[in-house]
Amino acid sequence: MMSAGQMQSQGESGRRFDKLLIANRGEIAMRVQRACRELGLRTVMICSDADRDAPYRKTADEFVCIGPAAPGQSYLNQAAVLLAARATGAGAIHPGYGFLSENAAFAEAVARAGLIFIGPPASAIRTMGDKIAAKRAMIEAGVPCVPGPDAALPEDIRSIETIADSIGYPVIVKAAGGGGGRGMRVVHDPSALSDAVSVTREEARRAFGRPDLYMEKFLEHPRHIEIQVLCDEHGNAVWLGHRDCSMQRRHQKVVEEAPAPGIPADIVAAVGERSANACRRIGYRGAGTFEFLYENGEFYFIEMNTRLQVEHPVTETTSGIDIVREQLRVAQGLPLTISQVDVAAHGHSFECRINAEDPFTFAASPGRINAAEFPGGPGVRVDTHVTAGYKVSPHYDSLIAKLIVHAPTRDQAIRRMRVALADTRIDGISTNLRLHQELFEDPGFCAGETDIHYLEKWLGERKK
Amino acid sequence: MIEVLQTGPLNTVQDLGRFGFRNAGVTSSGAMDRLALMVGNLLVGNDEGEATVEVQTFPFRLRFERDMTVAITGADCDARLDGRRLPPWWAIPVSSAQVLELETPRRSARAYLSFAGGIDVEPVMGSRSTSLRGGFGGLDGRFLAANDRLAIGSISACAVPQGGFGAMPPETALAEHFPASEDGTLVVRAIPAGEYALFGAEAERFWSQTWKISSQSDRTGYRLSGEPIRLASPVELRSHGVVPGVVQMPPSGEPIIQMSDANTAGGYPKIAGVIDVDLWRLGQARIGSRIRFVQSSVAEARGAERAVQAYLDDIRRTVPILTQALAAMSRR
Amino acid sequence: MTKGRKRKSGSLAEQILDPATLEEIALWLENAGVASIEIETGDGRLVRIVAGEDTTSHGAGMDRLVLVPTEPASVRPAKAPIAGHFLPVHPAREAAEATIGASVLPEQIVGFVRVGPLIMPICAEEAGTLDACTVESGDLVGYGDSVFLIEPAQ
Amino acid sequence: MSFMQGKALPTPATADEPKISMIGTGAYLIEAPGGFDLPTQRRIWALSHAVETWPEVREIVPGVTNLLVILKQTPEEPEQLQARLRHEWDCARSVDLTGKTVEIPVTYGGEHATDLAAVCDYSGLSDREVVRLHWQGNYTVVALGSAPGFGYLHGLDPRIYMPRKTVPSLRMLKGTVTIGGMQTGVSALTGPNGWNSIGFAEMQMFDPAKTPPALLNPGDRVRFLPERIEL
Repeated sequence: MMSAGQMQSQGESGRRFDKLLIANRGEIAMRVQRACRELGLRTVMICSDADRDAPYRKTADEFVCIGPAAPGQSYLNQAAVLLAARATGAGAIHPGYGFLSENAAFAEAVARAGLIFIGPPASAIRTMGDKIAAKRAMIEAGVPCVPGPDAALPEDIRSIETIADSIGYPVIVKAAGGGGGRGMRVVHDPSALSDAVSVTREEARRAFGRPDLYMEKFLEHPRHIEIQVLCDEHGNAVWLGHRDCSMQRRHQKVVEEAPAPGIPADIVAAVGERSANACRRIGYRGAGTFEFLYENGEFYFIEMNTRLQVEHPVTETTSGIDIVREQLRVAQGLPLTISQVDVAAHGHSFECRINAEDPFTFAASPGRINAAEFPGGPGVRVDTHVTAGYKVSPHYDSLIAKLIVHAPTRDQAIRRMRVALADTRIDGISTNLRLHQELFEDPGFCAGETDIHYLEKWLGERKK
Repeated sequence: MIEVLQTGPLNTVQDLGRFGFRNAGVTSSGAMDRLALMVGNLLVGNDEGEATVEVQTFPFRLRFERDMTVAITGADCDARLDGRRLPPWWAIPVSSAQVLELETPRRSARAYLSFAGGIDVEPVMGSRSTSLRGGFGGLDGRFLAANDRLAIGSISACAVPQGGFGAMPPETALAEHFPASEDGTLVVRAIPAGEYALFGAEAERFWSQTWKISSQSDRTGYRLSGEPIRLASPVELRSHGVVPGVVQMPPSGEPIIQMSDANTAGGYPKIAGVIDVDLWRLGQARIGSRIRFVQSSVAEARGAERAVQAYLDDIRRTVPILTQALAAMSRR
Repeated sequence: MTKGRKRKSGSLAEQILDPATLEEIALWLENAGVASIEIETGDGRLVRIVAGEDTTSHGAGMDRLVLVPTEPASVRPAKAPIAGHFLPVHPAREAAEATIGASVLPEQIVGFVRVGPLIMPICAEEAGTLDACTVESGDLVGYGDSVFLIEPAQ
Repeated sequence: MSFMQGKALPTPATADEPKISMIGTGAYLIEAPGGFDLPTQRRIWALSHAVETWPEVREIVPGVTNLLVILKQTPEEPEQLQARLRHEWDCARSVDLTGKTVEIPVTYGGEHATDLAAVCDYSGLSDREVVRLHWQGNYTVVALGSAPGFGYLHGLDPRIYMPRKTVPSLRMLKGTVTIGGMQTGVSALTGPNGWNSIGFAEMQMFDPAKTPPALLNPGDRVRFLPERIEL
């Protein structure tokens, strides 16, 4: 059985693959397609019954429907994706983000089929998908983590109390299998610990099938800071600067920016170096993101995303590096085109996620887009797959466009985004454009350095 | 269980053959078209070597006594399931009491019926193949008769889609790795064997002429008729082991190709040996049809073997992916 | 005119065309001075869209979307069950399982899709006459793509 | 199937080197140089034992001063394999298999001995003489083959060598004691047979249900016990 990393067979072109299947939809499918076309790679794009009219079908070399609209029957149907690759003779699969992008079993199945998975080895996906294993790997690599043991909590409450004391309150108790805000509880003082542990354990047992819990320090006002990395299979790993993704609603990012304002360069550089180092240690390959909480000048690792991120464009515009292009080159076995000394951050970038949703209730708003106008001009980038006449399907996430601006300073970038938002028009469905317009007028947000609770609080106040 | 409703003679239970007893005089037996047997088994989710029914006399009819999955590979015998026409090289779920019928194929000689779980007859010396000559293996060492019932093994359900699915036939999938037939003459690749040199200039006619498979041909061997090829002086050899594919030249000067039920030992001069990877095609050659030998090499044979292996591996790998994909699509 | 009126969940209207599209088409019709238009949908059904005030016997308040009854029968597709390459004839056979103009039975195989080393059947869903093949041999077809058109039996 | 006949000539390649030839792509026949004698046969057995353990070998079939090696698959390097076989032959030392002695009770003459008269004619001996020379012999199983469990027995008195029949018996019973050329044996299957029948043995030479299924093994000694003589 060969893993993608061991695949050394190369086609006539001297490349490992000449044709790539894009196992995703929407703007990211289009984004990856463009990178392939620039590199002279042929593209196979798949779709579900709901996406038969996707605009990127015209520019794909091959475009084929693989199943019904429901994601489980199409985009998440691993076997159907593999068969489509088999039928079309694609040599590699790019999973985009979401769907199968962080599925270790899928990455393995791709390799087993003799194809290349555009992403890290399955083992890395698996390690990073397990919170405790990931934390252990980071501690070994010297990446700062949230204080707390890198092992499941013992059964005995006395020992748990001792652990909590050593971390210092407040602490958070989390289910090992949980995520996205589920299966976790904040404990502010020792008297509440016992109840929190037993309730969370029961929840973990029921919801995730395993009762393992772990505990770490609870940060009250952290920011969500990310470090983008790129690695090749020749031992090169670079970090491409950092992003601030603190503007979140229910753990969903709304606005991202790069670089994160107000963080001293030397602190970021130290963490960036260690992140790149961690990649070398675990044999990471391709693009990845280290997610940190940042509070009082300290970084605390929370998880690693072993894939391309929605917000990768803010890093691309500030670093000048085409991350998808690098991903594809790395998968071909080529070395990175850049080394750490070449990496610089120029200016400031914002990304607004335009979602088909009600700007107040956030209820999804599928339907037909009657008219769509997007902004342009210097420093404006729009990543979207929608045009007038496009029908937003209720089956998938509601992201319809990403507005990205780039300007020499943060203030200039804010002004550029205001104009970009004003120049955007999407009719026929509701979108969160208005929310973005309001946010970019909010003094708190414009001042920067807001924490991860800021948006929720702001929304709460807005309702009143 | 399956029940044989109608059968001609000489239809037997066969697997890939019985190995390890040739030195005790036990012929290997096994399917004449091993590739068809393996593909059939892979389609129904079996290991490639499970026991199947080799059908070489038609019509053949059987009734299923429980729900199961069956594959029909090899010769296209216009299979019908309760009257509904099935494509060749096809696997399909069947229900209890359904009847499968096979008609005389227009091309090729033998069809294979593989059942998910395999035919559960007692293995003899490590194989379920019928040795008609030895009177053991398969169903009591004999060929099938009407009213015979065969037990089918159990296997964890392999979700073959309702309308069935099939494999690309090897003739198509492997076309570039096998010589094309010439005006209906099967081209068989062979390598000169031990006594080839003794035939001198006569040997040329072995390759150049077209041989007809005589009516005195069966699973043991094919007798070929054509312009005889004779040795300058008769030669008798000490008895030695032989294998399927050996082309012997008896005093009559008309070659004999030993097939699946090949004798274990022989002493006729050997002019050539058919390369192993071409035997399945020979196994599908019909009495009365014509063949021509072309000289091959080990390297060429290895190339074809690798292609066959890749074809089988591809089927083995793709069958579960296809069934999973379809299962996921039908899940709500 | 009924505006933005939602039909009952699961009604055919929802499955075929959404209200926004209907509104727009109706507007075009009105502007073009056309009273109604019939559209054949992917699954072989006919939809009649009537411009302006509803003039059919359905009476006021009815949707402008009218499902034309299935007789005379409209053409139904035989769809590819999975993504792969279209094979009109089984590779081991010389003739197609059903030729254009032949009558077919429900579940009868009318063509094939090749997926690597495997073959899936394309089946007729109901009895009828094989009317047309809409793709070329060897073409890449996707799940649910219409490959044949079948004129249903009366 | 043809077997040693008095006048037949083998086809040795050289006088002292074994001949190695291929049958198809997966079987190699090694033929020992020189005549048929027990020392050569013992060297073949030694070679068999050595080659049997090679991982690429599926089956070995020792014959009369030869060995057929059947591989699991076509070798990538056939020349190298031939060289290894030759080397193994060079290293093979004559081994005497510590075989068992099998005693086979025989009814000589009678209804199954349809060729006894012909043997008498050919040898010029009386039927009693032929039978005595047969049961007095000490036989060694040289090889098994031709039918399940059939052993080619070496040690026949040259006075009763008898060529195979030109017209085989169509239905010779399993258990018939026969002479073919310089060999003797007990037929293992009922069917056509070109050897000369001189008696009958009840003993089962092969039982597919037993492990091993064949009664005889190469190297075994065989003695025939004249249970009855019906002349």
